Amino acid sequence: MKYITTVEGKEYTIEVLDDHHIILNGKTMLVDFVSVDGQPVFSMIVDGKSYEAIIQEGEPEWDVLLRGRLYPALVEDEREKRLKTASGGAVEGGEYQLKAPMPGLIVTVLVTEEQEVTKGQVLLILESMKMQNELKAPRDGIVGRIRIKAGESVEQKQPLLSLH
Amino acid sequence: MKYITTVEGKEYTIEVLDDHHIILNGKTMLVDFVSVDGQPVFSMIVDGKSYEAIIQEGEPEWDVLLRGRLYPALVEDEREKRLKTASGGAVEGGEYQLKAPMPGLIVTVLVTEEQEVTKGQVLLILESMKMQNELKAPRDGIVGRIRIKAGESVEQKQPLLSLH
Amino acid sequence: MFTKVLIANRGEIAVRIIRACREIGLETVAVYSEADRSALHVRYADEAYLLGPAPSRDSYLRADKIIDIARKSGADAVHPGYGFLAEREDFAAACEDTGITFIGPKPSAIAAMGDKGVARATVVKAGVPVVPGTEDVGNMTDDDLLAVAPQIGFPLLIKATAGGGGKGMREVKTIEEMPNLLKSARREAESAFGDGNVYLEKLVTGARHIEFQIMADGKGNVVHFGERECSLQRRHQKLLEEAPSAALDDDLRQRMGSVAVKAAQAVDYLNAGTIEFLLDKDKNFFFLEMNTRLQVEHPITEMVTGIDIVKEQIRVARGRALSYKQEDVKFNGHAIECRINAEDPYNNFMPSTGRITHSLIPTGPGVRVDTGVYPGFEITPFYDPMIAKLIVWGETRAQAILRMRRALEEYRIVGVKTNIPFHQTMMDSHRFMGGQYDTRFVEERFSLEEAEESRADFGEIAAVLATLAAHKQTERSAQIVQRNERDASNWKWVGRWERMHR
Amino acid sequence: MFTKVLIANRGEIAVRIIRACREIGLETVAVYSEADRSALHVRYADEAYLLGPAPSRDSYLRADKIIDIARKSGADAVHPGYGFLAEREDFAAACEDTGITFIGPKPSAIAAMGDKGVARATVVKAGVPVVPGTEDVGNMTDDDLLAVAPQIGFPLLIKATAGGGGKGMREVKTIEEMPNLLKSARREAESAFGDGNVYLEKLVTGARHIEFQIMADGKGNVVHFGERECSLQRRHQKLLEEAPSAALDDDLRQRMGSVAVKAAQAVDYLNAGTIEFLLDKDKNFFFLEMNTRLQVEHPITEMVTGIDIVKEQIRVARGRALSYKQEDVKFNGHAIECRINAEDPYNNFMPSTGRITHSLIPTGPGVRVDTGVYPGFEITPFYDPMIAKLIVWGETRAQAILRMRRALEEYRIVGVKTNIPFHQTMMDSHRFMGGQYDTRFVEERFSLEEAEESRADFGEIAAVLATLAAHKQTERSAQIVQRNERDASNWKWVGRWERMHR
Repeated sequence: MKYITTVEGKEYTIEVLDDHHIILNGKTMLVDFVSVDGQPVFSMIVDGKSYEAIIQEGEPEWDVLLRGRLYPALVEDEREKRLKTASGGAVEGGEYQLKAPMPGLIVTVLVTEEQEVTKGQVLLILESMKMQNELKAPRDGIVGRIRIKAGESVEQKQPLLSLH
Repeated sequence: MKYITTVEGKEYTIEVLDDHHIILNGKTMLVDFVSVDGQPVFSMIVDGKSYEAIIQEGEPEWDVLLRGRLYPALVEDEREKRLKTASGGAVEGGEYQLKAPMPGLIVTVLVTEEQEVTKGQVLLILESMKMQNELKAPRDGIVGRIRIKAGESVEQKQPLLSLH
Repeated sequence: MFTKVLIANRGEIAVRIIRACREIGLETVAVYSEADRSALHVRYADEAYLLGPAPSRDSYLRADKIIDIARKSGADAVHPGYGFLAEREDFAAACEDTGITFIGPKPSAIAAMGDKGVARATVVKAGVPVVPGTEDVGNMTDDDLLAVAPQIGFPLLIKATAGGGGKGMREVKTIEEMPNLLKSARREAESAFGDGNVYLEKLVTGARHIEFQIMADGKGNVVHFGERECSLQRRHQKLLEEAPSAALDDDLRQRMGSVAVKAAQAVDYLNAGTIEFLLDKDKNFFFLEMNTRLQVEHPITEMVTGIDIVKEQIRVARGRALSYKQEDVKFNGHAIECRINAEDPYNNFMPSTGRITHSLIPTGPGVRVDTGVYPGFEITPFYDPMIAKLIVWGETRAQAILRMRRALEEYRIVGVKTNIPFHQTMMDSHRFMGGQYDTRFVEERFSLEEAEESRADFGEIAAVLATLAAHKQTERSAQIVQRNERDASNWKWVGRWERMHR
Repeated sequence: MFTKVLIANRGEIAVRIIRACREIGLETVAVYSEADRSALHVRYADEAYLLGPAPSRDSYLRADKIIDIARKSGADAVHPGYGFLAEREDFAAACEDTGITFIGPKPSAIAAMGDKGVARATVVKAGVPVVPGTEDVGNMTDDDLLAVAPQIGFPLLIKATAGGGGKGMREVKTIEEMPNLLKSARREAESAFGDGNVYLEKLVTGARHIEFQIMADGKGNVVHFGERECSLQRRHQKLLEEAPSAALDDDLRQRMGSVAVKAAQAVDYLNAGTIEFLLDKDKNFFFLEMNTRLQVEHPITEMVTGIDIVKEQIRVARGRALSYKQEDVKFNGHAIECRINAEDPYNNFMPSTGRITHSLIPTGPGVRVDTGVYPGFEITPFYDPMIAKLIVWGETRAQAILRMRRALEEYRIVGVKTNIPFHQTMMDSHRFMGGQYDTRFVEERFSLEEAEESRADFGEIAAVLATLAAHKQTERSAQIVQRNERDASNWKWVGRWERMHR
């Protein structure tokens, strides 16, 4: 399998040959990659160097927490990526769903439906773990349907409002 | 379900009514018994007292490690126990199989087939973890078949010799 | 002398207190909410009683139930820890009324210091310098506060009268934004302390937050155990503390320590307490408030003095004299505490909940971890996000920083996101290493993303790791599909059956 | 000055050394056997190289491979830890020949002290008292030893010349049993050290095993860091150590310390070492042997002196002077170490292997755990059964004991059996509490079963716990059967199909 993986704007072509060999940007490497206790903690020894990282699947990137630093990595199947590029890339914009990042209580909703908002604007306040957390607009847009109101308890990942 | 459980020579009649109630020697008790992280570590709160124990199934007893002390507990279904008692109790003696308590290397076998041995007599020496461990006769008897010889590696629970 | 202590708290501090009791030979009684049945404090205590549902107001804030449980279980003392009921004089008074020793100050001292307005007035009378702000007032209305604000001057701080931990605190730059900020501060204070009262205080810029641990017995002895540097804060929440402070020399330490003792004496203080000061750039210091309880960050003081503060609290509560006179208190080396919070440093420090599936605690020389969590434990949204305190000691500040670095690198928690990367980046920051920071450093001059860019880059390794993890997952799902295909053999069975019956 | 250290060891001591290197800023290289791919020392090191199959002789004893790896990886120093190659002068010499710093004494000192016969002769010349035994001899045959034995007198000890850790040690009561014991001692020594040579030593009864930590730099400074009491042994394996010893007063400590320093000077010693003494009932002390390496129990000395011994080792190996003069070494409080072994205290301390499925480490004030294992790690039969060291510090011995009690009670390891209950029983023993014990205490006057009977009895609770666990299991298996019945639905499918086709 051949992958194109993007980390911090840099693309790496990585072909997985077998359990112990990869080709990284044309160079064959011996890698020893194991999961620790079946957890998303992985130990890798490559060229004698020992690395350990917590690796978790995000959307759409994989989060690699390595030596105190987070590296979001986009891993794409080379063939898929080529097809996508040929078709003109992913569709930008579209509707954005704001979901509750954790369970909690809606303290205030600071916007109304059809209101125009700018990136970074606070949309609502969610109380969780005794803290009031501001949920902000990830981009400019217009508020669509608001599905909750102040005083309501919400579950993690519950849709709160949409932005279009 | 009604059980008769024997710990250190004492018999306890314990009826499990539901998830939170038992009758211990005729007295109904409220118990809160949970496993910690799906492990054989159990937390029990009874009458406000908090206990935690590592409980593992042995043969035939359950090993309860509680506050730094091991309590082997024989748990028997009341009906079964009554039947067994009626039939005259378990058969004593019979053949004893000495199994390797851990993987290791047989250093020496100190007995021969058909030899008479007494309780506590060293039968063979098993090296494991850099230590030479003496495996002793659990009772008087006559050595039956010896299945291993010095220099051989053995797996855990591998039968080594029998005693009759 | 009491022999059984009820710990009216949860999490790491409940565990900390149970440990002290056990090491003294006192019996312990835990209380817990429905969410905490398998919490460490319940597992470690001799006795444990259910309080109620998960929300604090239905469990850990139920003073009435807690006193009932103490009575029922025969506990003759209560340790409140920090937060929850720790600074509620009515709770302390109710304990006393029931004949239960409250391990902490007298209700009158909690009242005097717990109401920040009264506290300021009290210490001013004793000659202790304070930050300019609203004086001598209890329940000021928004109108009162808006009227007083221009006299104090902007920027200023709205602070909860019953407050602590940055809850109900708001920074105000102009009078225009003040009404809204008052509203949200009162709302947060109400929700955190059940008391929406607030007061105002001038914002001292470029200041350090320095606090002194004091300890008083009932025999007239008041001793300080030195200072803690607590300037590294975010949203008025402390993130990292160290002892001693790089900003103090022996002379200043002695002067501030004497003032701290004086402030405690002003309210006839008993047991452990903390005097918080602001120290400005010119080394002027101002009394901020007194925390009339054990502090989260007490372990760093324990590391540099060798004194077990919780054991001293119990000793004093049992009516005995302090084990140390001021001249017995010696400082040795340097200690740092990193608060490990279940929050995502890469997403605006949003709290993170979930089940801890894996945990590897750093150990070895000079490392102490105070925690209430373990693999299998569920982090719920009901309580504070602080799940552990990582404390290190070193012979020098530099050695403590290096040790903290290696300890943070060893620490693994999987299941919730934590701020460990934030602390790792801080330990690599030159400003932090130089000890050059004030209370605004984290928010104004420290960016995790920027700071990370100056650190060693393992982008290529991360790419390989992510690719291999993704590849493994693809392979695994392929295998599951194959197995399902094998298992979905009903149709094969049916086929065989049909052939048999042909 | 070297900058990259290869750690020629595994387990907790490899982790301990990696931590020290990291805190100094040195790079680390781990080596590992096939059984140790996921061991903590491999995970924590900057680099890691495979040595070979699991058995020590194919991996951690492969001096040639280790030196190759050091060369290949650019490691310019090697720390041998304890055991394995730590006391092999040929390995130390090979390092030197390759231009790699050996963090330890010079080969000549290892040779002089490593051969227990030569060691005795050397220190006798320097005026140090020794236990009577075979003198000045290297490779004595069984016949030689049998001839000499009656002159020494019985009971006596057979000890491995290359020995340590009680391996290859046998106690002999009569000349008749000696030939067989010689055979088994040689066999064990051969297997442990690759050297079957043994010597004889009079058995001093009622004695305590007291050892002194010494440290020497290349500038002529030799300093001792006080004593460790190591009398609690089983089969000549230390189980529990404490510092200071209840048997020493300041005067005796000073006298024994000076002799220890003299013994080290006799072999022109460099780096860390330990002088072992026997102290008889009349407070006479005899040199036993010198361990020319870091000792398992070094942390208790670290806890009472505040000195990081491994960092000092590195410092001295880098050619610098010791950080401490004798008068700088101060003792504070009391420390105890319990060795946590994977073995079954209820079955003759038989080693226990398996995968650790759950682990909860005690933490909090005054507690240190040095370990190389974690949940998910497999304990194999190839190496030493010691999986962790639990070390506590207290202001007094009594406080240390109470703290150790609570720490042991908190410690959970599931997956292998451990000797934690043994230590818990010991902490409750009156003889131990009184400090009244010698090297024969564990084997001759301490029975786990008897000691347990005098402790609080929770038989009834244990009965309830066992019954509920058994009941839970019965219920669970009943459910599995039910689910299987539901899932074994092929026949239903077949039935339906048949009906459809009817």
